[in-house]
Amino acid sequence: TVFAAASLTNALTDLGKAFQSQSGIPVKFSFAASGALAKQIQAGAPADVFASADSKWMDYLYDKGKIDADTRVDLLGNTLVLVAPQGKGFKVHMAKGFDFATAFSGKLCTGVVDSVPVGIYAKEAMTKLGWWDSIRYRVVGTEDVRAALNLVERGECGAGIVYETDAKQSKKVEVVAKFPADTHAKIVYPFALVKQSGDAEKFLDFLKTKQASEVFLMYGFTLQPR
Amino acid sequence: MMLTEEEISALLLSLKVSLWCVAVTLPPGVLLGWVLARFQFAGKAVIEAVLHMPLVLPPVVIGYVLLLAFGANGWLGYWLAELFDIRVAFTWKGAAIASAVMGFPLMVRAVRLSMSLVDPRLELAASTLGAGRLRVFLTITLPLAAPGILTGAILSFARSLGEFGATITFVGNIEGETRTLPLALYTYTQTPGMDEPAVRLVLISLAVALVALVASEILGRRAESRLLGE
Amino acid sequence: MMLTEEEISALLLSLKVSLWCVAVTLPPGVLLGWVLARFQFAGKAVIEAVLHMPLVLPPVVIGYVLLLAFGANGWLGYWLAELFDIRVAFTWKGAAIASAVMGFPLMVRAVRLSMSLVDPRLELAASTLGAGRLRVFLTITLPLAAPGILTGAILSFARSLGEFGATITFVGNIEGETRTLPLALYTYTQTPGMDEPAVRLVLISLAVALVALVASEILGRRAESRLLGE
Amino acid sequence: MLSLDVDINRGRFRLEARVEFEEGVSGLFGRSGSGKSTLLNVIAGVIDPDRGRVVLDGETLFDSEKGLCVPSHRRRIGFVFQDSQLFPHYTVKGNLLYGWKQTPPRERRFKLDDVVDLLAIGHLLDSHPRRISGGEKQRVALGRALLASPRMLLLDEPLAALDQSLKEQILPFMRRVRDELGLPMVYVSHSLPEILYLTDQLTLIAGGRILGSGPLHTLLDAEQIRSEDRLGLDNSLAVTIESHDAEGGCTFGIFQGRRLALPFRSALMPGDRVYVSVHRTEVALGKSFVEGLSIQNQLPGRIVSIDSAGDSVQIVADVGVLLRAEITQRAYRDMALREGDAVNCLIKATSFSYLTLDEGDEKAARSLDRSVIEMTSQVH
Amino acid sequence: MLSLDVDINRGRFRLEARVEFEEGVSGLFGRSGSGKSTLLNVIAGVIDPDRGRVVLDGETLFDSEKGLCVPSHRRRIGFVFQDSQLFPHYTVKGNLLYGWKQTPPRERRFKLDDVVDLLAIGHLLDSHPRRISGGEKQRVALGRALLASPRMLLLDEPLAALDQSLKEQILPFMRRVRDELGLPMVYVSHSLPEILYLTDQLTLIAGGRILGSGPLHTLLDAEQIRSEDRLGLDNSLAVTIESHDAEGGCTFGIFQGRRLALPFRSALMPGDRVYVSVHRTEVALGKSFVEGLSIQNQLPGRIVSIDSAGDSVQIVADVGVLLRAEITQRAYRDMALREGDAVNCLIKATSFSYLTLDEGDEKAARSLDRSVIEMTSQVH
Ligand SMILES: Nc1ncnc2c1ncn2[C@@H]1O[C@H](COP(=O)(O)OP(=O)(O)OP(=O)(O)O)[C@@H](O)[C@H]1O
Ligand SMILES: Nc1ncnc2c1ncn2[C@@H]1O[C@H](COP(=O)(O)OP(=O)(O)OP(=O)(O)O)[C@@H](O)[C@H]1O
Ligand SMILES: [Mg+2]
Ligand SMILES: [Mg+2]
Repeated sequence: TVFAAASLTNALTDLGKAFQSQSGIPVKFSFAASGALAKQIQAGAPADVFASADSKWMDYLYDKGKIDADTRVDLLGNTLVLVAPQGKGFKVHMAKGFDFATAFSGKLCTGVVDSVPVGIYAKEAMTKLGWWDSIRYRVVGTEDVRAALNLVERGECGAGIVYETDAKQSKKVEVVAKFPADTHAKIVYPFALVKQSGDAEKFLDFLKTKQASEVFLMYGFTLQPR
Repeated sequence: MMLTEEEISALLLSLKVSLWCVAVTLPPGVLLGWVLARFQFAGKAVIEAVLHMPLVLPPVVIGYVLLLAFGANGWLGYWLAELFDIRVAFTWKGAAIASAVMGFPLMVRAVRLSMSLVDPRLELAASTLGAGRLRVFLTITLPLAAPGILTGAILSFARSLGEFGATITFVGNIEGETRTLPLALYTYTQTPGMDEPAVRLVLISLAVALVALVASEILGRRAESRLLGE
Repeated sequence: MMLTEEEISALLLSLKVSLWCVAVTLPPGVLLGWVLARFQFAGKAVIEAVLHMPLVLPPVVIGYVLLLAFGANGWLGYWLAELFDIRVAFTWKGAAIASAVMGFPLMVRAVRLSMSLVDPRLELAASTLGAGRLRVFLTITLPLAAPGILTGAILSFARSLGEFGATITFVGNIEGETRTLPLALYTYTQTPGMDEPAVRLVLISLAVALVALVASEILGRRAESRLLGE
Repeated sequence: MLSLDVDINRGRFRLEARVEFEEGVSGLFGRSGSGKSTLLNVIAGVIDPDRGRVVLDGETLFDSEKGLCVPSHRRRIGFVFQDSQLFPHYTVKGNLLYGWKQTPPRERRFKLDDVVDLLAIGHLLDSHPRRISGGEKQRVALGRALLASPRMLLLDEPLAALDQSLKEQILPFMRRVRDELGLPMVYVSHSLPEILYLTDQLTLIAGGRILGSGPLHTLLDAEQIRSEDRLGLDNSLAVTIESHDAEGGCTFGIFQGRRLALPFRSALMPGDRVYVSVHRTEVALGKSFVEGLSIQNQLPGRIVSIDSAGDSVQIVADVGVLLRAEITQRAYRDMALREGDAVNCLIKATSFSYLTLDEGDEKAARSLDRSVIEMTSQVH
Repeated sequence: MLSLDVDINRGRFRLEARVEFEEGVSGLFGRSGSGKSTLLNVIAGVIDPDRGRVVLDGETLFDSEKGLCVPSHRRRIGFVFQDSQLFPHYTVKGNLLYGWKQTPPRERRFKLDDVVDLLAIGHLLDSHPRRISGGEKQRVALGRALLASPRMLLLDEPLAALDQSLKEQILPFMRRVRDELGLPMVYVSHSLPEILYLTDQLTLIAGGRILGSGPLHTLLDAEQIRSEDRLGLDNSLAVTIESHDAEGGCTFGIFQGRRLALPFRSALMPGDRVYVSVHRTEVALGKSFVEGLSIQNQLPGRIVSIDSAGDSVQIVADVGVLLRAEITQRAYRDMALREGDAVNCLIKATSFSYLTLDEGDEKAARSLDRSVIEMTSQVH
């Protein structure tokens, strides 16, 4: 069973099917928030592979000795982007000193800034850019990226900070700007085996193949250089 | 146990939201409970289905539906904003609405249950004493259904205290505005190593619930003793 | 509307989980409801508080608590596995447990409410006719509380149909095993452009709820008419 | 005054009632399950008939053809329910005042204190309705209905659970209510004396149908009423009041040209026509007129039938009307009575009961009550 | 047989009852609110007294000192509640059979059909308890208690809502139950005749205290009982049965050496001591012995007091016991009676009622019932 962050749902579902038809090994997925998955694994869940949406939960399991550290691999990456409802784009200058707060009206949606990975990255980036204090009370924390994106799509929020993968899938938002990579920690999706098993290892290897990479790319993930 | 500023803010917000939620749902809940208990009409099943939606669908979906209705572009939201200049999206009022919607079926079912057990002959007796429909309702039906109303209120209050999914979807998690106890708690559970503050929040929630339960218990015993004598 | 294989699997799973959940909570729910309605004892407030925990705390927390208790390392889980070779974590049984826990307070409160409205004099009358405690309970108290038990069952069923947070936290989101309707719905919402299947799932949930409600309505009217005569 | 023509189906039971209740008190009399309570429910508007009309004082309360139905709270018809129906969430006092509070002060006709005193429920005012005795409940229900100052009162066996002395306290009061307030009532009771104490206007009901309605004597004469549905009254005489003998404790009446000594009743006026009855066991027979007896009335007549069934002999004598006497076999044998023989019917003045009762002073009412209660013996 | 010594506080009301109920039927008589129902509740184990003991047939049912309390379902004491307490979720039939089903077949003493026929509730079997009339409810409650085949029966005004003819049907049956099954009962009623039809063992209760208990005549003689708490009975005579005159419809008894003609009661044996009573209005006075009357009894005596209050004159004559007669002022004047005068008290044989009732055949029971109902006149 593969325990994977919810944001990997469609990509992994497709790949799972492909792998199954090729190898004949059945794959099962459990998609949920990384934190929930990590805690389940910690509690002894029958997971073979863990695909986290950030390093933090992988580290957590690593600390607890629940994963096979050798197999850990940062397979995918992503880019943090600032979006606005379609047609409501605004000019933004990704630099310190830019008066971000007045650049748009309404709220800024992103994941919950203390816990949801995208929110954590967003807070980090905005803090780096010196925007945080002025925007802090306009930040709407959501449960996950999709919820944030949804709010922007519906025009409830004037702006949002999401992953590029998600922004790409939506026709109702426009990307206003990408956050420079140096404004936040690297966005990575670490994968690891929870316990040694031949089949799981095969699947993990399969994810590293070109065929898999294409699927990931198709869904907008970036590949982490290995 | 000293509370941190954050905890206090979440606690107060939760209390505000929950109390408002109960206050707001009580009148329509009682009314609807009464209607459902006492009348048979076409389309009742539809009302029932709609009423139970917040139970049957995952909270996130309800939150989303609320967003559609009350959001800036939603018709209800637009209407509220235009007419009363009330904005509910992303405010504690929205959180109260989300809680109210989630707790509403519980309230209605409890009220309905106790109303359906009120002996209609007592209502008829009251009417032979000159009490009109409204008066009968207020002086007979309502007090006799008090235990159910109380149960409904406490269920709705408790549900509201724990409401997470619909709230975060509808009004998000905004510090000081909509970060209720469960939302604060969520934050902690999503962060490795934050177990201790999470446990603190759990205890705070339980303490609030305990106080509410004890209060309702006392009220309930009083209501029951009024019905059964001493 | 044809259902896809995935939808059918989620639907059947949800039905299985919900029905089990009701079946499993009914006996202890009725018993506890009766105890709470009829007895005053020290520590009652504590029981009440524990009982309402699933309402007061966000579902995720409850799910986590269940995970700790029933997980492979949890004492309950260990015990179940050792003694009965039953594994609940990450199986549909776990999902049923999660739903059961979440719906339990609703069940108990409804039962308790209607039990507290049963006239004790009827129970006394039964005992003068030679019926012992158990028999009085089974033949008088229980049938007279039927409307409340039914309400409790339907609330617990509906709650179970919509249960998301505790389930995903406790047993994960595994297709065919624990991916109930709400979890399937969640999975879709995590996927861009899957609005249409999401709406289909919502409609399926509502349809199930409607059927359950209509059934309970019919049963309920029968129970009421037994109490009030036609 | 109140006219009903209603049909209603209640499962097995079908009520088809066509009846007029006159001003004043009407007694409703019938066996258990005959439809008395159902009829009262229809009048009060507590249940609606399937078909028909209910008209009170010219005001149509219900008319199925016109689709008209005055709701019960606007009928102002007080209802003392058979099973009292007290509100469990009010104290006794709260129950008593429930209707009172909804009555405009100028329309109130009773004072709480008076009613409470009369019904002897002062010590219960703060009690909970579930915590009082059966008879206490019935009294509270009666008080509650009275205090709502209705324009009509329906009483469904209001005194059934009360002891004799409470009845004797409450009945005269009900009579005062009838006379002083002119409050019309429909009074259901299985105790004919109780009814007759308040009225001689009776309505007989059986199996959901009205058998007859009107003054007692017309019911007694009505041929279509089967004997089992009769009230069991025999020996009632129509008497015209002649004079009083206050010291003698007698009122004299003329029956078929003959003077009868009756119990004293000052309220009766010479010329009044009243009905008196005497139970057959209280009629003694003599061969001829006897002197020196405290028995005041000796009605000469002729034996028309003798029925010696069982221990006792039923003798019917024609003294103008047919008078039934019940004597022992032994007396019958000793006296060697035969059909056609002349006999004297001996009846004590105090053995007569008035069927038509009029107001008297409290004392009279008391003793009247006595005589009324005696009448129980004539009902079976 | 059943001995009680209990105290119980219920709010304002305090019951302090120390009483023994003998075998057979015991009547419990007292005003509304005097504690009758409370007492029955204690016996049935429905409420527990604060202090005391309840012993039935040597078995301790409750003992506060020993901390013993047999729960009500193991007492097998049937209880006909004043407010019937039918189970709303069972049909009438379900109610009737509730206790029956829990009785081991060999202990069942009644058949459903018999009870249903007797109570005339056959047409109601499938009805819902909420949809039957007040009297019907009472009958079902009685049937339900009987069908549970209890070893003792508590009846709380079981016939209060019934019409006379139903009472006449049910009372003889209860008497058969008493005699044929030897089922002990405690019978509460506000109707003394009803009680006396079943027993002359009475317990008087007032304000939560037992005033007295025992055969009626001992209560009548008991000096400590205030007159308002008395049953209102006067003129009761202890008679020893001498012989029967079946054709004459008379039973003869000896009262103070004098022969009295009484209503025929075949079940009485020569030598039996019974109590008969006669109401004061049925006692006529004559100056001397009169011939040619259907009146069989003429008791010579002497006037001991004359009380001419109101319309009527109360005369007490000493005929061995004190006999009260009520005559009109006029008769009094005409006869010029004075204290100390010799008088003859004239009493029809049929005017006597037996206070001690024994089993008779059905027919006798019927007519007995009549005479019992006549006795209502003596209660007030
Ligand atoms: N709510 C009801 N629904 C259907 N039938 C009923 C209902 N109430 C009474 N009945 C039936 O209607 C008939 C008349 O009942 P009702 O109560 O009018 O009798 P009643 O004359 O008042 O008798 P009682 O003297 O015993 O009170 C009875 O046969 C009874 O079984
Ligand atoms: N449950 C109760 N709690 C407290 N007091 C009660 C309760 N039931 C009755 N009482 C009071 O106790 C007294 C005796 O009541 P009980 O019912 O024994 O009277 P009763 O003799 O049966 O009268 P009735 O003839 O009116 O039925 C009354 O004054 C009543 O108010
Ligand atoms: Mg009735
Ligand atoms: Mg009583």
